[in-house]
Amino acid sequence: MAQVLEANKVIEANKVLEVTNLHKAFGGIKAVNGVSFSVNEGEILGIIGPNGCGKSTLFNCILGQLEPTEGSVKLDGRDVTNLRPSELNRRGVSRTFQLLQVFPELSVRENLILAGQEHEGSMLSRFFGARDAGLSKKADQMISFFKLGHLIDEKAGGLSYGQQKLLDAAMAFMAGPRLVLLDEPAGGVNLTMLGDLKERLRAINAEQGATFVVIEHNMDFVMSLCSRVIVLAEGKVLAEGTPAEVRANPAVIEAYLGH
Amino acid sequence: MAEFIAYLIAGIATGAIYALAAIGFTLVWQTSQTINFAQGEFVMLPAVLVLLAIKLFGAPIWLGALIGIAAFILIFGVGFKLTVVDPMIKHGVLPLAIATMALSIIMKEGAKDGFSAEAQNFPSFVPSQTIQVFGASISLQHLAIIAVAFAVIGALQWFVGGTRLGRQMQATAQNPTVARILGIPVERMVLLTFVINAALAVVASVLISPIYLAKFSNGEVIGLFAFIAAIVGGFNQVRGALVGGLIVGIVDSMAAAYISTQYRLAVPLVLLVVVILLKPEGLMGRKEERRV
Amino acid sequence: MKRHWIIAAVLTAGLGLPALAQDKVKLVDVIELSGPGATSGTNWKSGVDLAVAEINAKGGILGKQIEIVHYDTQSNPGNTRAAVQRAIDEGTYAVLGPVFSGPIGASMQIAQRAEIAQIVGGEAAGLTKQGNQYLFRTSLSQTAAMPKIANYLKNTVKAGSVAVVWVNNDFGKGGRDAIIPELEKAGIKVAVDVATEQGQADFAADAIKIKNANADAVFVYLNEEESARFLRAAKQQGIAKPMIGETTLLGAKVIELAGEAANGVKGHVGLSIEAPIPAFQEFGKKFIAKFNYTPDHNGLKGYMAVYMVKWATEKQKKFDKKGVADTLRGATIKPSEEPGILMETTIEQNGDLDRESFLAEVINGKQVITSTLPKLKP
Amino acid sequence: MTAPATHESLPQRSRLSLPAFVDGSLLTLMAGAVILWFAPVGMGRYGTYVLSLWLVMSVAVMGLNLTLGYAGLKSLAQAAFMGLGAYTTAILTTKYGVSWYAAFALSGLLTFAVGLVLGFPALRVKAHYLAFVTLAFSTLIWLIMRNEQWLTGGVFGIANINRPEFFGIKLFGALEFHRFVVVVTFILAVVLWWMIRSPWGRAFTALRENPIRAASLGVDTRTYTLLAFAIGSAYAGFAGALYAPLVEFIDPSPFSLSQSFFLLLMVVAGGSGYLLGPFIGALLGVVLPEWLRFAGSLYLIIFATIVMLLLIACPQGVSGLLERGWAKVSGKTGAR
Repeated sequence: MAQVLEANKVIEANKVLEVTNLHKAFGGIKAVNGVSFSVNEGEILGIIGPNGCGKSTLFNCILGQLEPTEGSVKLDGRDVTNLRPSELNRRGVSRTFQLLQVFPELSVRENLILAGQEHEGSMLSRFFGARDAGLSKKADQMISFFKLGHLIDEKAGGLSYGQQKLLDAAMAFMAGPRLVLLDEPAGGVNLTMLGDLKERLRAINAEQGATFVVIEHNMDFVMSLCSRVIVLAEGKVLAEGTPAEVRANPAVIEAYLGH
Repeated sequence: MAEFIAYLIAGIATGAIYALAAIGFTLVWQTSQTINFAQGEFVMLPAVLVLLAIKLFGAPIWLGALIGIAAFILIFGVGFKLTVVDPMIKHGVLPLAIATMALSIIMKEGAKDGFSAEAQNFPSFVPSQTIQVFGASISLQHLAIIAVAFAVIGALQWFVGGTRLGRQMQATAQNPTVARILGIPVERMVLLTFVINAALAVVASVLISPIYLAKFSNGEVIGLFAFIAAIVGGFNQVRGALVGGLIVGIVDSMAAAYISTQYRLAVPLVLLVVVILLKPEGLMGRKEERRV
Repeated sequence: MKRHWIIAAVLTAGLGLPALAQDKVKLVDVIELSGPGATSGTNWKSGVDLAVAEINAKGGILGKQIEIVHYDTQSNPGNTRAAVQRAIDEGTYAVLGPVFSGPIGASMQIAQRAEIAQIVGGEAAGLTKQGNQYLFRTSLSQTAAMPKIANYLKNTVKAGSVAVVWVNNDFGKGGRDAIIPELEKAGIKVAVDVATEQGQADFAADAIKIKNANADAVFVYLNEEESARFLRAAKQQGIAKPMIGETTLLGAKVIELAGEAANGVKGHVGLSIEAPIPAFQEFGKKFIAKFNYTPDHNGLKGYMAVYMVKWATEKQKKFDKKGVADTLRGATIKPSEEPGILMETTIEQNGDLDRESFLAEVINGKQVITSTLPKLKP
Repeated sequence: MTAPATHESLPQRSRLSLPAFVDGSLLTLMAGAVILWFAPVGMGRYGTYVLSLWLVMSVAVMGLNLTLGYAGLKSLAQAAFMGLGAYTTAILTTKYGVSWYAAFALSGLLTFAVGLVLGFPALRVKAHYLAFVTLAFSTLIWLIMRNEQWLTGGVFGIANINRPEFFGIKLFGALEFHRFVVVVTFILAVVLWWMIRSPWGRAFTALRENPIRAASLGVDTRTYTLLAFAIGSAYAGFAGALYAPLVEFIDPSPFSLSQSFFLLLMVVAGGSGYLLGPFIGALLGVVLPEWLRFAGSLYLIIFATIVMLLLIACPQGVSGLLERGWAKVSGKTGAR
C-alpha cells in the first residue's frame, strides 16, 4: 500500500485538490479574481492574507456554498465545481467555519455522531438501524483525542468557547476525511488550547495522512503548522512557498505592512 | 374598454384599503421580525370601540371617536408592545406570532360579546357621493381612502428618511445593537413604531368601516388580503404595502371579472406564489442578508 | 406517566358528569355562536332565550321549568357533533339548532340514533331528503321557496333574464341550485351567475359584472351584511334594475345597514316581524325590548323551535323524547292551540314545513308586505 | 416533555447515546395508550368522542411538530393536508367501496407525495417564505374542496362516512371506534418516536439548528427537508383519514386556513420539538375549550387568554414549562 502511494507520488505528486482560475463576483465587486493553486496529498497548506482579501469567499466557492462565477475545482482529478456541500463532504472533504458552528441543543456525543452518520449506510439503514449509527465508539475516541471526554453528555451549547472550537474541529474529523479545510481555527482560542489544537492537527496529519488547508489570521500559528503557504491579496495569489520563503517575500511584507 | 376601466378603478379603490391595512404588517416586521396575526383585528376594533363609546356614554360622535381611538392606541399600541411583544421577542418570533393569533381570538370574541354579533353602520366623515371617472363610478369615500393611503405612506417615507426621529427609528429597525451603541433610545423607538402602527390601524378602521360596516369578523378578510399584499409588495418596506395593496386589489377585481368568481380568491394567491419564487423579498422589498 | 393518570382522571370527571335536575326539563341549544355563523346563531339563540323566558314565566311545560343550555359549535361540523352528543349524553329533551347545513349534516345522525327530535334552522334542500325521521325545520326549505320566487319574477316582475348573485356557502349554493332549474322552467334566462365569498367585504367588481350583464332583474341570495354591502355597491355602480330577494334581502338588518340602497328591493319573505300578522309584530317588539336589536328570521326560527317542543309535549301530555318527534311528524300546529307558533304550520312527514308566506317590498326604509301567498297544500 | 422518573432507573447502557428520556417517552406512550383504552368507561359517548377527537388532532399536530419542531420548517397548510386525507378516505370509501385500510394508506401516500412536490419551493426559498407558499396552497386546496362539487360534495360535504371493521369486529360504537383510534394513534406515535431517536431525528434537528453546517457534515439537507415536510404532511393525511369516519361527515370548514393556524397554535402551545408536546397541544386546543363550556359565551376569550399568558410566561409551551418545573424539583433533590 505504502509502495503504491510512493509510486503515485513519483508520477503525479498526487494532487488532492486543484483550483483553477477561480472567480467570484458579487455585483461589481470581485471578491475572488482568478485564483489557482493545488494541494498535495498529506500536506498542510496555509492560506493567509489581510482582511477582505477573499479567503472565506474562496473557501465557500471551493466547498459549493457559493457558486463561482468562473473557474473549476477538482478533487482527485475529478471536477467537483458546484457540487453540493453535503455531496462534497461525503467524498471526503470536510470543513470548519470561521464562526462557531456546533449544534447547541445536541450533546457533544450527538454532535459527533451527526458528523459521521451520513457517511455510512443508506437513508433506509439510517432509519431502521442503530440510533448511534454504530459510531459511539468512534465518537468516544474522537472526543478523548480532543481531550473533551468529561463533557461527552453535555449539551454543546453549554460548553465554553474554546471547548466548542475543539468540538467543531473534532466534528470535521469524525468521518475520516481526506481533505480538511479549516477556516480560522485559532480565532478566539486561548494560548493553552491553541497549543492543544496545533498538536492534535499535527497528530491527525501524521497518523491518518489527512490533508489540510488552513485559513488563518494568526501568523505564528500558520507559520509553525503549515508546510506551505499561499498569500492572497485583493482576490489574487500574491505569493506562494514555504513559511520562510513567504516571510521573506517583499510583496507580502508590503501587503501586510505597507498599508 | 370602459368596462375594463371600471374594474381597474374598483380594484384601485379596494387595493388602497388593503394597502392601508398592510402598512401595519411592514412596520411590525421591521421592528420585531414577526408577523402580527391580529393585524386584521387591529383594523376591525377601533371602529367597534368608537361605536361602543358612543353607546356606553351616550357621547356625541366626535367624543366617542376620541375616547375609542385613545383607548385603542393605549391598549393596542403601548399595551400590546409592553405586555406581549417585550416579554416574548427574545424567545424567537414563532411563540410571539402564535400569541398574536390568540390575541386575535380575544379581540374578535371580545368585540362580539362586548358589542354586537351583527354588523353595524359606522358614520362616514366623507359624504357618500359618487362621481364618474372615465365612465366608471367611484365614491368620494373610496377616493378619500386612496388619497389617505398615498398620503400616509408618503408621510411615513418622509418621516423615516427626512426627520431625525424617523432616522433613529429606521436605524433601530435595521440594527438595534448598533443603534444602541450610537446612543439612540432603542426602546422608545420601538414603542414609537407600535404606537404609529396602532394609529394607522385607527385611520384605516375609520376610513374602511363606513363602507365595510363595523363587525367583529371583518378582520379575517381584511387581514388575509393585507397579508397577501404585504408579501407581494415586500415585507420590509413601507412602500411595499402600497404597491402590494394596489396590485392585489386590481388583480382581485380582474379575477372576478374575467376569470371565475368561484376561484376569485385563488388568483391573488397564485400571484403570491409566483412573486415568492421569482423575487422572494417582494416586489419592493430589500434583500435581507443571509448568514453563511 | 403520573401526569397521564391525572389527565385521565380529570377527563373522566370533566367530561362524564351526569346532569339532569328532576323538576326541570333540560333543553340544549347547539348553535353557531362563533365563526362564520355567529350572526345567524346569535339571533337564533336570542329567539330561543325569549321563548324559554316566556314559557317559564307562565309556569313552564306541564309544570316543569325549562333549563336551557347553549353550546357553541364554532360553525364547525366536528364540534357540532361533539356538542349534540354531549347534549344527548346530558339527557336533553330535544336538540335545538344548529342553523348551518354542514354542521346539521354532521350531527343529525346522532340525534336520529338516540331517537331524539332535532329542530334546526337550516334551509338547504338536501337535509330532509335523507329519510331522517327526527329532523325538523323551522322555516320553508329552499325547494319550497324558490318556485315562488320564479313565479314572482315571471308574472309580477316580467323578467326575461335574470342575474343571479349568491354567497358560496351551503345556504347560498343551496338556494342557487334550487332557483336555477325553476328559472329554466319559467323560461327565464340566467344572464350571469356570480358567486361571492362568505364575509366578502368588497362587491364593486361583482356589481360591475352584473351591471354589464344587463339583465331585466337581479336575484340576490346573500347573508345579511353581504346583502347590504352588495346593495350599496350596486347603487354606487348605478344598477337600476329591480333587486329581487328571498327573506334575508328584505330583512330588517339589511334595510338598516344598506340605508337608501335598500329602497325598491322586492321579493319573497318566509318569516318576518313585519308580516301583517299581529303575533309577528308583537314578537318583534318583545325581542327588541329584551335584546336591543332587530331580529332577523333566525330569531323567529329559534323562538318557534322552542314552542314546537312545548306544543308536542303538551299534546302527548308527558315527557317522552321519542314522542316529541312522533307527535310533530305530520302535525299541523295552529296559533289558536299554541300562540307561540305565530302562524299555522304544517310539518310534513320528512320534516319540511308548509305555511303561508309573503311577497314584500322595501319602501322608504321599511319592509311592506304586498300580498300573502297561500300554503302549498292548503 | 421528559418523563424524568425513569431517568435514574435505566441502566447505564442507554446513556450511551441520547439521554434516557427517550425511552421514558415510549413508556409514557404505552401507559397513555393503556389508560386511554380504558378511560372512556363510564364517560358517555360525548366524553368518548372528545377523547377520540383529541387523539385524531394529536396525530395531525404530531406531523406538524416533526416539520416545525424538529426540522424547523414553518407550514401553514397542515389542516389542508388533513383535508386531503379526509376527502381521499371519504370519497374512496363512500363512492368506490374501497376498504378503510386501503384508503388510510392511500391518504398517507397522497399527502406524502403532495408534500414532496410542495416541499420543492422550500428548498428554493428559505425560512418564512415556505410559510407563505403553504398559506397559498392551503387556501387553494380549500377552494377546490368547496368548488368541485362533483367530487367533494362542495359546500354540502360528504355524509354517511362508514367506520371501518377490525377483523370482523364492527367499530360503529363510540367506544369501539375510540379504541381503534387509540391503537392507530399509538402506532403512529411509536413510529414517530422511533424516527426521532434514529439518525434521521438527529439530522432533522441539525436541519433546524443550522442547515449550512449540517450540509458541510454530509447531511443531505435537500432530502431531509423534503422528508420532514412530506412525513409531517402524511401524518396530517392519516389524521384526516381517521377524522372522516369519526365525524361521519366532512365539509371544507374544518380544513380552512384558520384551522391550519390553530394547529400551529397547538404545536407551539404544547411545546414544539418535544415528543409528547402534540398531545398536550391538542389537549389545549380540543379538550380545554370543552372544559371551559361552563363559562358560556366567554369561553373562547378565556381559552385564548390562557394560551397567550402561557406563551408569555413560557414560550416553549406547556412541555417547556413542565421541563422547567422538573429541573427545579430535581435540582433540589439532586443536592441531597
